[in-house]
Amino acid sequence: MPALSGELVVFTIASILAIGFALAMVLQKTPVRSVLSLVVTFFGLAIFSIQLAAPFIAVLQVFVYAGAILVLFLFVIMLLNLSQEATEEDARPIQRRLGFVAALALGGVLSGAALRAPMPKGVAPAITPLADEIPMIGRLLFSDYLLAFEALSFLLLVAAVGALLLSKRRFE
Amino acid sequence: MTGALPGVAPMAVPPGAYLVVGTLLFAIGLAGTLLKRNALSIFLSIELMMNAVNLLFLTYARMRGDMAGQMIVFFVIAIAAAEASVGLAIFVALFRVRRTVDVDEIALLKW
Amino acid sequence: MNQFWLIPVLPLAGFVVNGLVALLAASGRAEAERGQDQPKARLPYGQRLFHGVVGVGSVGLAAVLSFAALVPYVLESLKSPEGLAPVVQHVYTWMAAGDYTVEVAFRLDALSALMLSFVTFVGTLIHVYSVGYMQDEEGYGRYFAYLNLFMFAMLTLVLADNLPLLFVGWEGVGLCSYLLIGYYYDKDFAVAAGKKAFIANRVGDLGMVLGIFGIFALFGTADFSFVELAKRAALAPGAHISVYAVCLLLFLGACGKSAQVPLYVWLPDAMAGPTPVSALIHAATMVTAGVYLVARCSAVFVLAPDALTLVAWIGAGTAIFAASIGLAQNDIKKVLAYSTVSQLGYMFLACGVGAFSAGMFHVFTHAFFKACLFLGSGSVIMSMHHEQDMTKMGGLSSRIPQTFRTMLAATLAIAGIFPLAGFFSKDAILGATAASGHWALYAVGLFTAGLTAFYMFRLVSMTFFGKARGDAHAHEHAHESPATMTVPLWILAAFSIVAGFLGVPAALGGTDRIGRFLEASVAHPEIGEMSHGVEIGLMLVSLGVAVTGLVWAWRWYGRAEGPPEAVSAQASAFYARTGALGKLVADKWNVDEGIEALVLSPFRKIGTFLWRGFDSLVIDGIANASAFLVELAGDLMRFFTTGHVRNYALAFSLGALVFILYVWVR
Amino acid sequence: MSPTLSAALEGLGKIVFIWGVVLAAMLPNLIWMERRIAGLIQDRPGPNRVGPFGLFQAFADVLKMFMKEDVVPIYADRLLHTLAPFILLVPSLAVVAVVPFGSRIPLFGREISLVVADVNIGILYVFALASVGVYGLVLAGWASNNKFALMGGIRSSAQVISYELSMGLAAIATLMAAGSLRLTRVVEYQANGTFLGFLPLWNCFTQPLGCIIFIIAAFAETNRVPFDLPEAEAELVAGYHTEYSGFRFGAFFMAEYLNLVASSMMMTTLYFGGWSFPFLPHAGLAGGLLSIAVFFAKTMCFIFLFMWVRWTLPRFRFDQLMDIGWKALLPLSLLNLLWTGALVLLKVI
Repeated sequence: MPALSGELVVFTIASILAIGFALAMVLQKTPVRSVLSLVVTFFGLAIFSIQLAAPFIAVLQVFVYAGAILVLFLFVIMLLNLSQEATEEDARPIQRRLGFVAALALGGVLSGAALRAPMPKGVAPAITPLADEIPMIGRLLFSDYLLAFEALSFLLLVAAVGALLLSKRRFE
Repeated sequence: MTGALPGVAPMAVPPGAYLVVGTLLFAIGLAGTLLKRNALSIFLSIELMMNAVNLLFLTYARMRGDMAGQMIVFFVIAIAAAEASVGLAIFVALFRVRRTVDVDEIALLKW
Repeated sequence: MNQFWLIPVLPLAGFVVNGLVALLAASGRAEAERGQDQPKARLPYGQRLFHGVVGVGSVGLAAVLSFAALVPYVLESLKSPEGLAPVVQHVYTWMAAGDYTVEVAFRLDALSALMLSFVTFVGTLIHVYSVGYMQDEEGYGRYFAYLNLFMFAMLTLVLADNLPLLFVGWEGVGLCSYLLIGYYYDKDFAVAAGKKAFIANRVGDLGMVLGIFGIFALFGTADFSFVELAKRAALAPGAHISVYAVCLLLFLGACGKSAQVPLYVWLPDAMAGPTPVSALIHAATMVTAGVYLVARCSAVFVLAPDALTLVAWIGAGTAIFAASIGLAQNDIKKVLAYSTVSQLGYMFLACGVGAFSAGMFHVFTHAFFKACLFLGSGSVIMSMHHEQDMTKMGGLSSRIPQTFRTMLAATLAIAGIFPLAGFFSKDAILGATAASGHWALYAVGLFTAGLTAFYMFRLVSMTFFGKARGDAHAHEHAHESPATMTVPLWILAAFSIVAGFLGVPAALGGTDRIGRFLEASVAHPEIGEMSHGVEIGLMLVSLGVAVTGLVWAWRWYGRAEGPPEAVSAQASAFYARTGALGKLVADKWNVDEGIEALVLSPFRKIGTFLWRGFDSLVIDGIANASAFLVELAGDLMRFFTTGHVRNYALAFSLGALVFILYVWVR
Repeated sequence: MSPTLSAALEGLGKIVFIWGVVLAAMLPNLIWMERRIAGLIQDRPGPNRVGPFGLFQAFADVLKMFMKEDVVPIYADRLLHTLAPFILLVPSLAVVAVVPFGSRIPLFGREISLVVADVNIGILYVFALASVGVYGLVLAGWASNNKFALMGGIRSSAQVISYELSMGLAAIATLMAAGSLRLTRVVEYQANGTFLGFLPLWNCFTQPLGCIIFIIAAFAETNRVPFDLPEAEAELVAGYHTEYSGFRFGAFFMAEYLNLVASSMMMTTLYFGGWSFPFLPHAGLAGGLLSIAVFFAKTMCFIFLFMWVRWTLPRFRFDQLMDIGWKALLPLSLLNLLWTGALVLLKVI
């Protein structure tokens, strides 16, 4: 058993937050509240990221996910004025039961698999000193991952154009 | 936490704990995807699943002392942004036509 | 002058210029005439002048160059008793495969010099003739482009130093032949005739290609150096092919190109092209390529006497067969076409009995008088406003006297009347046949000579003598052709008369210069000796046969006259006198029908079977069955295809679950 | 004193100092200041009764708000309605933590860096928090269950997302110049060096375009005039805080001024050399204290600019706002990026 350290405490709190609000996200009937729950979950995930020596990713997660994507969700939800989920009975109750079972089973199987996978023994090798992480990411992006990076920029451009076209009202 | 270099220090939290939290979040997201009927909620659940996977990537990157995991997460986040913008635009367009985003009412895959 | 690679390149340049200008002009014209009902057939004078100058100029220049090259060569060659060594000029390496290279190389030796002389000369004359003959045609530029391309290919064929390059020219002339036969591409029969020529030639070309491979297998090279090897009978060690087979394959190629039985069927139909084309390609030059090939490979043929005998019999058979068909044709060009086939048969007969130089001599003389005849017929046709049926002609001698006189000279030449060109060359063949001891072949040749005289004089009689039949109006308006047409006629007629003096045999006090000249290039196996007395006797006999034929034709047709109603009587005169055999002859021995019945119809039946039986039932059955299976599967899958995205997601995750479990358990 | 304890004490001291200054010293005075400036511009006295020059007016206002009834509409989402103002408060307060408000001062034998948290991802951290701040407005708008409030919320979300982009792209140019995301590095870079031989190497001189874009975007991010469409009293009553009153309305009020302070601090830090000033020393105790003074003086200048603009310019229409954001600022910020890149590449800066 690892010693009870500050890091472990932070981890525990963050995981309770993340899982709790993730559950809340699913159980909420109101889309806006779902989004807000997810925001909290993402903050928990950002804390994990910092703990896993990835502060850049943590900030990115908050910046992009919480700050942009979920705000976009909120915007759309409010634009469409969606308040409540449909209440009438599911046409196929089997979907509900099977879906529940599948999610449960997949979660169990995956955690089992993750836990049973061989763990590295001893101290994990250092990634990099914290101060050098961002230049390193920059260098990697423009060397080893250059192709992916360029493809990504193209994808973003296409997505922007696509989103614009899709949401444009067509005047006939 | 200034001054602490988490990358150098041994992991105080066993990596398995991160993995379990990640898979649990994934399962919750999956449940949401399968059980929700509002398209936007389903979309949110998918985002949760992606982030759960991101957590796994980061954990493995930390375990292996390798930057590749972080790079993948970087790309996943960027792609998620693209996906969200297009997906939401689709929902907006869909809503204009059908006045609903209940996926059971827009069973357009069967025609 | 030894830069003779320029000789084929000049017409090629002419082709490029003419072709491009014609294309541009045609597209421009199409633009200008959009919306007009009647496209103007005749090109503007400027364009015609341009195409004429480029077309005639390029070929004429090539002719000048070739004579500048070959005259010194010939003179030099005649002085030395052994003849000159060939002059070979390498242009560049075409392909290199291991040790073996194929060069683009041109060769001037006795054989190619002879071919070169009349190809460029007659070619130039026919180009000049075409300037007048084609003046009303819309495709004037296209015509000259094709004709120049043909000259390029023919000169490549003639000058090539190896069989692959020769084959390039061989296929090139075939292509141009096809293009020019189908010149009137808006007429079905011309298109069909073009295709027929193309396909018949493919059959021969298959043999040709295999023959080239065979030569390579036999001698290890396809350069014409193999001729020297063949003279020493130096076969490559380990050649797995018999000389006999190679000779037969090459001869198959020659048969295709030179229209021998059984591949001759395309040549008469080839008359669908413009008449100068018939004169140049289908009489004077291209069709003699087969003879040239056999003469070129004569040393190889000598190694396989059985093959030579076959060549002789095919030649003789073709000669009499085609001549017999020619007897009853009413289309003026058809008569000449069958005559060409028949004369080509003579040439192969000469080659077959070993008198290759006699065969080439006949090629040479034939080029002049047959070109003259064709051009003359073109002049007649033009004056009769594109009427080709001889039964509707008659009495034209006074209307178009120049054409009449030149054609008469050429007719006498082809009939073998002393001392015109045909007499010497034909008699060289008949003499050699007799000397070789093949008396049956001699008899066939002699009889054919009589037939030749008959059908040729029949042609002249029906066209020029008697009174006008057919359309009186057309007859009245018949007019002599322009100078661009008559001048070539006169020149060709003159050569028809004098060309024979190049080969006056020893028996008549000559020295057979052409024979000696060709000795350096072609094989000359021992044929057998005849005393001069016997030779002169044989000449008198053949002369007598020819005169008999002439007189007979005069008696049947010479005074045939009468009003238009007499046309049918005129046409049926032949049947009336020859009965069932005549009918058969007039129907061209039903060869086309026979080919239809024996070759094409079975093919069609097989094709129909494959279509109805195999394709429709088996292939379509398989396709339909798989479609049915897919439909069945689709019906099955429809149950799962709810259209609800959540169902799919569920199925997807269940599948993932199963997959992960499988990976884990395994 | 053990190093850990002294470090903890140092951190605590800095936290107390900066938030004390911001919350206790600046905020109340800002309210007074704004009203006085409004008076100045509109040619009237402004508040001048409570205390000397009306300085205590702010306390009177706050007292009034606390006394008022705290109304929550009956169909509102009670939880979110309560939460929204505080969600808005947190990011601005957190931003202050990474701003270097002075150089270093030697104190008690320690060299103290005058920043609460010198994180290596400083600029990103600021933007991450700024982007989260919008939740307060959006939720306030949505939770009120009022169509004007909702409109305000929708407007603010669209507006903030749009301008965040240009703002971020402009700020990226500054970190390109400094070669670090660390805000202390950005300030030190500007403090040490000259541009064209006579100007301080402040980013406002090297990239004037980026500076202007950042300032405009900051106006939009803080929902200040001329970008105050989410409240737009002429169209939406009071926008997102239509249904707020009393204490919670006061929280919104406070948040607005906090945002003002935070934005001004960021402008100072990123573009105007932070705590540095030409010819003024910033080493040693005296220099350190002087640098603090310089920093807050600059910040106050920008706060004044905000107020000056507020009482001078009219409001944009929403389509104009979107046009400016997407069609003008975004391309211009890319241009600025190119410009700065060229400068860096040519070693001019």
